[in-house]
Amino acid sequence: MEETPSAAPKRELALVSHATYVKEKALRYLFFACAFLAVVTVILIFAFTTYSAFPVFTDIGLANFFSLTWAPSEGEYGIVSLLAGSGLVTVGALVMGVPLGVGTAVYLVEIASDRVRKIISPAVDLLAGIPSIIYGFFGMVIIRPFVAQISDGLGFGALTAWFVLAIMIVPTITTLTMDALNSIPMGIREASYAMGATKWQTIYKVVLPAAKLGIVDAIVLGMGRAIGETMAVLMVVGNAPVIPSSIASPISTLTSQIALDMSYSSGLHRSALFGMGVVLFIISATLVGIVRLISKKRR
Amino acid sequence: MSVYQSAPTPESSAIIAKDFDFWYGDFHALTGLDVNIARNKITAFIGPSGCGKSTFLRCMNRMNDLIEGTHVSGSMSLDGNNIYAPGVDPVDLRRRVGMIFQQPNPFPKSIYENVAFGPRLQGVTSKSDLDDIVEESLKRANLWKEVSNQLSKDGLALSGGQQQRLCIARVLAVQPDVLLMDEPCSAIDPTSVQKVEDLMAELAPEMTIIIVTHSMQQAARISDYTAFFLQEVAGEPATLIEYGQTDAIFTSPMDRRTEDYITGRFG
Amino acid sequence: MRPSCCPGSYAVSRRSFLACVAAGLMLPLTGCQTSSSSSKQITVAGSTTCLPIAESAAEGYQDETGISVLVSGLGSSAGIEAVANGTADIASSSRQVNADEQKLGLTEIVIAHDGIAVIVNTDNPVQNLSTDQLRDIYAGKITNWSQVGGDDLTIQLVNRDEASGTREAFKSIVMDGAFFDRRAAVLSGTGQVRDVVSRSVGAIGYISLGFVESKFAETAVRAISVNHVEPSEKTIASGGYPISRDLYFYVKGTPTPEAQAYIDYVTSDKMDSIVRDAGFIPVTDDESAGE
Amino acid sequence: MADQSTQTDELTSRERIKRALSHGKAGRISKDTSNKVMLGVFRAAAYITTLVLVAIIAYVVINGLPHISPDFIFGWPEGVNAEGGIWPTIVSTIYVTALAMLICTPIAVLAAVYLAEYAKQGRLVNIIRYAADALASVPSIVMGLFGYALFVEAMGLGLSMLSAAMSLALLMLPIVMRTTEEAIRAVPRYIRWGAYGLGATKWQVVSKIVLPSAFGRIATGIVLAIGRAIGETAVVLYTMGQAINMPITPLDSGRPMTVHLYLLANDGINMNAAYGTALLLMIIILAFNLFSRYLSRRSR
Repeated sequence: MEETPSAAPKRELALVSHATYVKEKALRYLFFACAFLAVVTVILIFAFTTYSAFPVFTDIGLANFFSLTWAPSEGEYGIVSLLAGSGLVTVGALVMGVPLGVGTAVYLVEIASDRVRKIISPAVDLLAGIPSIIYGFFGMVIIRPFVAQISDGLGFGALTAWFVLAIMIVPTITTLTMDALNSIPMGIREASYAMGATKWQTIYKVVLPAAKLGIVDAIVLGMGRAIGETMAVLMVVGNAPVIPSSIASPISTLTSQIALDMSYSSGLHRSALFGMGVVLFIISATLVGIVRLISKKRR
Repeated sequence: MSVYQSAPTPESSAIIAKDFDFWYGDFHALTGLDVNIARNKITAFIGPSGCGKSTFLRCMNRMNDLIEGTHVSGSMSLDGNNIYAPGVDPVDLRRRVGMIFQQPNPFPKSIYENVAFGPRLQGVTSKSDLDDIVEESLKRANLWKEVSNQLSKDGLALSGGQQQRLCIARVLAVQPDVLLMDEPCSAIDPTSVQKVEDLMAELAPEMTIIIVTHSMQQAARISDYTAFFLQEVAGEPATLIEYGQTDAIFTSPMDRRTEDYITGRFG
Repeated sequence: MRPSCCPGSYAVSRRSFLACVAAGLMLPLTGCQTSSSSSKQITVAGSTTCLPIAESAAEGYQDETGISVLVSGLGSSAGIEAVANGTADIASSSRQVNADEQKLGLTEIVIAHDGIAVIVNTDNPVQNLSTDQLRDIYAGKITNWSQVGGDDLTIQLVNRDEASGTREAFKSIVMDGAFFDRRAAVLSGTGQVRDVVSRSVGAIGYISLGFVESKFAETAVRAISVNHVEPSEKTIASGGYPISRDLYFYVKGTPTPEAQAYIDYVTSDKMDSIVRDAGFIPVTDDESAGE
Repeated sequence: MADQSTQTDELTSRERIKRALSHGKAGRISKDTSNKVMLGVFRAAAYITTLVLVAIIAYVVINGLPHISPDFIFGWPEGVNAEGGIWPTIVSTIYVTALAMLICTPIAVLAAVYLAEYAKQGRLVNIIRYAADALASVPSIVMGLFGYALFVEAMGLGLSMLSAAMSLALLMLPIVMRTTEEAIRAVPRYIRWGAYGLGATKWQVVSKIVLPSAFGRIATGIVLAIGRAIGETAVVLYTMGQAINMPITPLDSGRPMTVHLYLLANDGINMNAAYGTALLLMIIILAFNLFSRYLSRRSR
């Protein structure tokens, strides 16, 4: 039946008016713009801080910028001692925070009874929300005097910062590790128990290896938070921009030095601070890159 | 009040349950079970879903202990000693009583590591011993020809049927005396079902096999003895209705409820 | 994002949520205590040391004239920079303008005298230090109390942050060109320096004389004499005590009438008790007018 | 191995496994003790964590509670060491957080709508996701620097609520984006197909069907982000100024509670006010987090 009313059906189909079609298109671009804003912001942050830090490349010179001594009043803008400070503080925080965080998560997911889990895990969740300024305050008022007692120093320094940062990143690492452990199907644990494995053997032979990548994610994010922390570190670290003689003597870090000097710095000193901001930005962006690589492997 | 048709004698039984009751917290799940499981034979548990047949199976390797608040009464003995006696460590029990689950659950490790898991638990460390055990177990699970050249491949990358046979190989690697199978074939493709059933027939002479199954044809096909469980009233504990040789149960059931079930009138 | 149809069960959570956001917004607009912020608001930025004087004066001035004074304490250098680029009317500073700040052509007004007391832990036997010894200590050349007649204890240096005028004054009077030891702990608050020194026997720090005895803190520190001169209101006013400095207001060009009125208020006798309360030595009327 | 000897092979293979198994030697420490010890270690870790975190809260509550009084909450700081209340700092905190959320929420929700509904999962979407993650992990001091350089100086907004709010909004953007996207994806497909079936345009489906039913979880994400924004210090330290002031217009500066706590703690003189501020801050944030848990439970 070859002849069909070819023209007619086409007309009826144009029910949606041209205006709505344009509106839909416009909305689509609006939404895209909102989503793309995140990209624009990241680029803007990098561009702006680098622009403000430009004198580092021209006047200060990278050699001076990556030298050891930080003494703006004497024209020395070396950030290596601050980088070392940040590294020392972060590594120490991870050494204390990771076992505690992962241990707590394993306990809550694998070992704790339902009643205990219902009490502790929401508590840890809530405590992940406590702002770092309160951890810094607690560190300054309790931990610093305590460290001052046990060491002959003033109580400022890497050791105090470790306690504060470890306490701060434990809730983050715990919640993320719990997510990783919960993503392991129960069947695998049952299979292990059915093979006559004890709970501990099931944990370290089956569950932890299976959740390994998720736990690495949690640790890297915890590290990101420790490196990026400013106020808590500023209040307990002592702000001495040197390589410390002991873990109980004052040191300084990138973030705390920026926060300390920002209000009164000017000229080259300010550009050096922005330079440090760029370094911090690059470190945090690389950490995110590592996490995304891991999550790709996990899938 | 259970009906028995030429059920196995205690002497010829590997597992003997006497007046066995089971509770999930205060929910009374199973009551008055007196069952003798024949040694080195295949016993099938059938019954409508929720009649406690899986729960009873999981009591035999005390997997239910993992669930909080469960407790039992009466006795269940394996080769003469009561497995619920105070001194018994469920971990040791589970090393002699292997279990296969409804959903194939190989470890997210290589095929080799999956099978070597059990022996490593029992302290086998030398590579040559492990290689031997892995090869022999995979052969006995009729999986060796399909995976012999890719032992380092991830266990999860296998097909459903292959994964289930890998789980069986993993259990065989520790030479259990008893093999519990909780609806092993309900989640795998038909051709693999056939392979698993043939495998069970091969293993039967050396170990006691108990299989929980939904399909009565499977029970009739492969089992020597069949037990029919039923929860007559919702909320009341389930119990054993009839237990005996498979062909007797399926051709001439003595209890009307068994007859109704196997003729498909309910459940 | 106007959700038009709202199926029953979500209505409650949405209403409670919108109520919470609305409440958050309404609060600031009906803030009960807002005095009428007339356009003639004065901004005072600068030294943390002057903060107490500037803030209490602001309250007194605000009660009298109704003009609100905005006081922030980011450090003397920040204040001077703010008044230079016009973001603040008055800069408070606990140090004199340095070389390149003088080019800004700011007029200087002394609002109080202040002695910088060198404080040590009460258990530290050292009673006196000369300015030279102080310089070598803070430059890191002397590192043990036994070198200055104390016990065998490493000296724990406590320094102020570079934004603080107290540090600038200490640096110009005592250090005289030498650089501070960079291993010293740098603290950005007077009270914290005091608290830290009171807890460590080997610690040494410097704060305004007024903060040595604080009615707030239970902890105790002891001010030592410098070149055998005890820091007191008398020795500071007479200039005998070597480490003393004045507190200043700086303005750019001629201040606005309100700003000038506020400055006169600060240097008036009404403020003397508050200045003393804050631990400084008030300026007598003729003195401030003279400079 | 030849077929006809499978029977003997069968035995030998079983025996071979039995022989190999017999070589297994018991470990140095028995499996039970190692099991008990390690479970104890994990339990200890959990108890230490809980203990430390409860100690912090208890310490702040014990020291802060005596100073919480109506005039502490609604009074103005006076005198040399900010005795009296912290009302202006509370208002500043609420003001800047509300402003930040007003800026951030529409953008974040619409961005999430794009990612969940409109975007085809190509390279571009990956870049957007990576940027959102990078934005979420930017150290707060760097966001503060950026806010200072862009909003305070370049755009000439000066130290004000607006500069601080915009910096905070950028920090909150990824959090609200992620939770909103998850909320939208959680809306079952068949709900959308019903509406498409009736000839609704994409935006009609999104605005009339998807967003309303995902509203509970979106609200949860927003409330969570508010809780995070209230606790921020480094971002607002240099974008909001530090003068104690009651902000009215968005261009007014002010001192938020977090900066007030920092300055009080640093001055180390009026510690009572510091404890009081810390406790109030914690109460507000825990209230928001509990509210978001309540919302997420109701909407599931």
